[in-house]
Amino acid sequence: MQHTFSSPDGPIEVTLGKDDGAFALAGHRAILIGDGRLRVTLGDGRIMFGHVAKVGDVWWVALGGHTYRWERMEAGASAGGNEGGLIAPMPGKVLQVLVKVGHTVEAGQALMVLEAMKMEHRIVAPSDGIVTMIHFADGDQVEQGASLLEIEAESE
Amino acid sequence: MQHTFSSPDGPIEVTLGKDDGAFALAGHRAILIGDGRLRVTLGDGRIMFGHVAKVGDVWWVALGGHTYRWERMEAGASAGGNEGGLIAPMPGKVLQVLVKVGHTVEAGQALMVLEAMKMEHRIVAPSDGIVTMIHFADGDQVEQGASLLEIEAESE
Amino acid sequence: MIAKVLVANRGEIACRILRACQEAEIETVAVCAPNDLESMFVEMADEVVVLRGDSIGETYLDHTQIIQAALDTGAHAIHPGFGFLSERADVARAVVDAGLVWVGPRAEAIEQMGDKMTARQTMRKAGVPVIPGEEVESIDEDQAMLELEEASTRVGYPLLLKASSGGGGKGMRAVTNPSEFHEAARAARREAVAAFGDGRIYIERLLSGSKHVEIQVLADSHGTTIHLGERECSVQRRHQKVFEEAPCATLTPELRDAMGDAAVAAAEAVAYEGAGTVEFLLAPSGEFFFLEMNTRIQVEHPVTELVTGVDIVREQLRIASGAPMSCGPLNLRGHAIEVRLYAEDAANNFLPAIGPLAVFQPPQGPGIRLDTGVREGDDVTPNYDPMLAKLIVWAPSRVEALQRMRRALDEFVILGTTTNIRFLRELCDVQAVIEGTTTTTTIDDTWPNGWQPSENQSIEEASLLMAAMGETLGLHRVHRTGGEVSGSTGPPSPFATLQRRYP
Amino acid sequence: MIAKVLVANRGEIACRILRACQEAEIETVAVCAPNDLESMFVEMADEVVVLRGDSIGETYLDHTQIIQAALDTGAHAIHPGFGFLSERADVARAVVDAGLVWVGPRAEAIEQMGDKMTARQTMRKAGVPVIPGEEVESIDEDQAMLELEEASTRVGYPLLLKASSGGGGKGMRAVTNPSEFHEAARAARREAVAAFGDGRIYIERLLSGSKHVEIQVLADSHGTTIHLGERECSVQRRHQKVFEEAPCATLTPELRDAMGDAAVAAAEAVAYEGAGTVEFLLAPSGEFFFLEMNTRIQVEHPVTELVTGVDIVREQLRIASGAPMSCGPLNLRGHAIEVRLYAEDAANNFLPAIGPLAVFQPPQGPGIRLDTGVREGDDVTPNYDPMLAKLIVWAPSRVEALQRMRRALDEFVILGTTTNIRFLRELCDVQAVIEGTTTTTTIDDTWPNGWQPSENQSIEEASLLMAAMGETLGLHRVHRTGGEVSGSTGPPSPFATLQRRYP
Repeated sequence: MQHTFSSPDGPIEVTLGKDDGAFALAGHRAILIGDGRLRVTLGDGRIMFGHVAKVGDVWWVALGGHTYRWERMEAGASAGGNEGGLIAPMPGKVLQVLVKVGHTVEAGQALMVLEAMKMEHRIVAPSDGIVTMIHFADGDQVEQGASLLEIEAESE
Repeated sequence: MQHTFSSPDGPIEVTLGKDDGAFALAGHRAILIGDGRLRVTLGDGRIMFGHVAKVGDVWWVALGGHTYRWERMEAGASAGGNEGGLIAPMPGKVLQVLVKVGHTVEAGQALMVLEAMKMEHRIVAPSDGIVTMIHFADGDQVEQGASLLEIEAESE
Repeated sequence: MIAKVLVANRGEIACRILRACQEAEIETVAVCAPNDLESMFVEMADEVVVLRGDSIGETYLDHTQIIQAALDTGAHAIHPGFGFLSERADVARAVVDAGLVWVGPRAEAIEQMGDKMTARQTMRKAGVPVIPGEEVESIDEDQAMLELEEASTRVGYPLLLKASSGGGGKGMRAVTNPSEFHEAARAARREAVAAFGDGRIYIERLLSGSKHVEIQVLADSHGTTIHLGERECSVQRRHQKVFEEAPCATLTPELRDAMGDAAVAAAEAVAYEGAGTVEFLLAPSGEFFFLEMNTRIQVEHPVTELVTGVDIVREQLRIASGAPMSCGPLNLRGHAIEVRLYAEDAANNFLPAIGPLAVFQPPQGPGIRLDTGVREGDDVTPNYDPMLAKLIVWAPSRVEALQRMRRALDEFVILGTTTNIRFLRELCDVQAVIEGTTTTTTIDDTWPNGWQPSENQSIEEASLLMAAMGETLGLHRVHRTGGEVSGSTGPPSPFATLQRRYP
Repeated sequence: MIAKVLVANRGEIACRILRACQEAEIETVAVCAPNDLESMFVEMADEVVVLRGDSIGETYLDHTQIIQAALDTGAHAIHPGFGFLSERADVARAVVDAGLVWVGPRAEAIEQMGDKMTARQTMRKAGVPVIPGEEVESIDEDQAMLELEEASTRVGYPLLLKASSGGGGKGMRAVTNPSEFHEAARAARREAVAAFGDGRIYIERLLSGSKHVEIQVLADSHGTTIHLGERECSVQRRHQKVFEEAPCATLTPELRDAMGDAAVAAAEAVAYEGAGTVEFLLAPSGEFFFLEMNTRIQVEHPVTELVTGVDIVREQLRIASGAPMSCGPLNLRGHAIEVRLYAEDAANNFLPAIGPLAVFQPPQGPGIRLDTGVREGDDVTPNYDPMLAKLIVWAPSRVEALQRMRRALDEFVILGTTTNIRFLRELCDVQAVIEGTTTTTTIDDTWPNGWQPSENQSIEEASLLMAAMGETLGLHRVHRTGGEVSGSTGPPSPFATLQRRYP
């Protein structure tokens, strides 16, 4: 009962325990009570009820007014080859590419403007680095999940 | 695609047809559009949306503000041996048996009083006839589906 | 200040109270019987205490266990909802004796209203009209007959003769004309003596064609007692309300004032505190008579909330905490209707039904409120009351409210358990309901031989098409089940770890 | 009389209008693009016409096709909802020319309000305050500077200098103090000439710290024009409203009257008929200025419906059919708040999101209204606006409404698509929202570097426990799909029969 989920900070390995009929993790306990509904007893004793649903490889979890999205990874797999790659979050059109290959960019800097759902969206750099590849030009259509451009972190 | 459903008046045999991608019956057409949701075009051209769900052997159908309950029968089976038998509709306690074996009863006449869910319920004769068997006495507990008493139709 | 409330109830009213507490930023404790552990109301509470016992008597009616649960969890108050312990003066007293707050009136007020004869006397003294009636106790036949005739002229016609110690209709006689009185009275006495060995007769005015109209009152500990207008609940089946509305379609503002004043007088007569309902019979003559006072929140309170804009449960919490009520002057607006959705077979003598709620899709959109304690996937069991939900609509006018109710009922889909939805939908088309001229006998008058759904051959045929398609296409919609806790991939590790591997 | 209405819209507003028609016992026709055939609004109509075409332009914006659909189905009127065709004067005219009723104002009124300069002039003439501003066209530098200084004293401080032909912030200068004016004006002119080759400057009063307050008006063909009080919609992100309420927390009755009168005057100035909204900027000084008039039903109309008790869509239908409106005098009661639920990643620059609504469980209970066009199992696609639903609450007071909104958002569960629910929930805890002192810059002021959800380590850990349990127990909650029409048990018989065998 070991599972690996991806997170923005890297993979998270989870090994479930069992405690008096309930599953347990990090002091919290939970049991299944219905279709995707679970009763959770937090480490501090609070009882909460939450929901889970799986869509593709992603477990969606609602608990205490928060929603989490945990993508399941094959156990032991690396975080994947997307480090530095910037993925189109939805289908759309490239309105403007704001950087060129070789540019040094700062975390948060806008790299590209996409148009989708009749709105403009900025693709921003997730970290400082140098632009190494740009896969699309102004006016191109992009599919959801397409790699838009790549950034290499500067030597640390 | 032949199915048999039971109804209070006897079995109903249904043979589905196909018409331009839709299923058809008696001039009405329907297609599946979602999880248990169907789009129905009635013979008079009206379009309606309905729901189906199966619980045990029973198909529940909601359409146009009406709800139907169609119990599936094995094709070719008879209407079952319950003719004349009166079945406990829910678990409860027999408060009072109002008839005796050999009594002549009229359709609608109260035969037994059950208590369930803190309310009294009268079991009434479905047709004219003679009481041939009584399976429970005052104070007995009955399970849902138990045969309570039996009535034989008078010679027609 | 009340910072934590234990809700001593279940189902939709528990959900209603728990939501009100949550909004008021009050912590909550639910209590539940073991067979209710997966019910919706349990999920809404911050804490749950599972009561020991199997029957209702051993769980929801065991006030000792419930008071202990409140003390154990540090709750400051107990809200009893309706039913169960809500009108038990002894429980109200035990709660207060335990140092807790009872969200309801004082035990004395419950007692004074709980005993019907005491209540009748208290109301008379307070100047609230009660159904005219007199008891004749004389044993001597001639003397009794004389007194009965005298009493009959004071009570007025039509009247009802009842055996004082009777029940079940024995010894009961309706008399519409004074010329019939003598013979009817003799017969009633004979039957009463034969059946009960007791010839005492009670004469009461017969109020046929009456409406059931009730007034919501609120009283706080700062000396303010107000009424929130009326509800009409005439449409009943076996004294069970199924269709309730506010305001009453035929009430004049003058009559509303008079009934409201009477209800406030009734509450003040017993030094009432909290929310309560004074029930009246409203005769076709325009006379109204006190029936009883319900010393608790009532099932049909939402219609009053929608037309007055007062959150009655929230006011109960305010009043119980010693604060003044927050309502301004009565401001009635629009029209509200509530119907009670039951798991029952309306076409078969309203027999309660059970089963899974395989599909439970309430209507949405403007002017609709649903108070329920169930959700899709739940099982309806025979353990508790078969009420599934209250569907309440509000609209600017009565006509529009009824139109909205029709729309809402048409949108509501429940599959897997037989319900009275179709009955309620067809009730909306009954002439007396459309005209607002309903009385307590409307259902029996409309369907003297029991209700049957209207037939619609096309739709029935299409439903067979749909069932057959379901079977052909294998649309086995999963009836969701709880599933087992046991894992399927080998025994779990005893060591639970959460390890983050950062690159 | 209008007996049949075609709704030329989709999604939640189509559902809203279709329900209103159904309640009014009006037959309905929906039009939909081929990719909308399985959307909820299609199921609510009596008839559906599938529009030919792929893009929005070829379908929902193709008024020729839509008018033809109305004629083909025998509809008497077209309701445009909001967006799409709703503010197209040419379409309103084409509808009327085709012999149909346009549920909205006359084409002339749409035109007069649609052109912003014309609207500004019309409002000035009607005595409605507009944002003070003047254009200076002189080319000669000295002459222009002289005129600019004179204009600045008339407009008042603080003020904004804008390049008349500009955009994107170029040539724009905020000036708070007259001593800074000269230098700022020269710089603005230089930039304007450099950027656009056009030195014309527009001076406008800078209304920082303003609220967006709008007045709902209703006008019928019998000469009655009324207002239904205000809505405050200051909380905006990129000029997109996300949190709307009625009444405005800081508006005095005097100011409400003044703004209401101004809105009625605005409507009367263009002989308005139907429902419309006059938008104002309300400055901290208490001065208010006309922004624009929306000549249609508005997204946030439900908050006005809840506090006034007026069913605005139903009134639109009444007015369009030539009947007088049914509203009585303005009766504001309680407080209503609406939030807009979007499929978007609020933590990632509010990027629109897509995906299946694997779980879609709205909150229930008192005081909650949900206007939505989606249901569990639907897919959110990039084809249309990402608004999933409007969640609206009403409560007796603003404090209670905000408490209720928190409760409702906490109850709302949506899984499978990223939404802004958490953002909305945390918005309810922002000090300016709690105090009612929101302005059009509240979101940017609160989260200058973008919003991130508050962290809660325990709950995050427990969510990992839950995901891991889901994986371990194989809780593969079925994402429901439409399924194929093809049968699985051999080719169907060409002969469809329905045979009843009675014993």
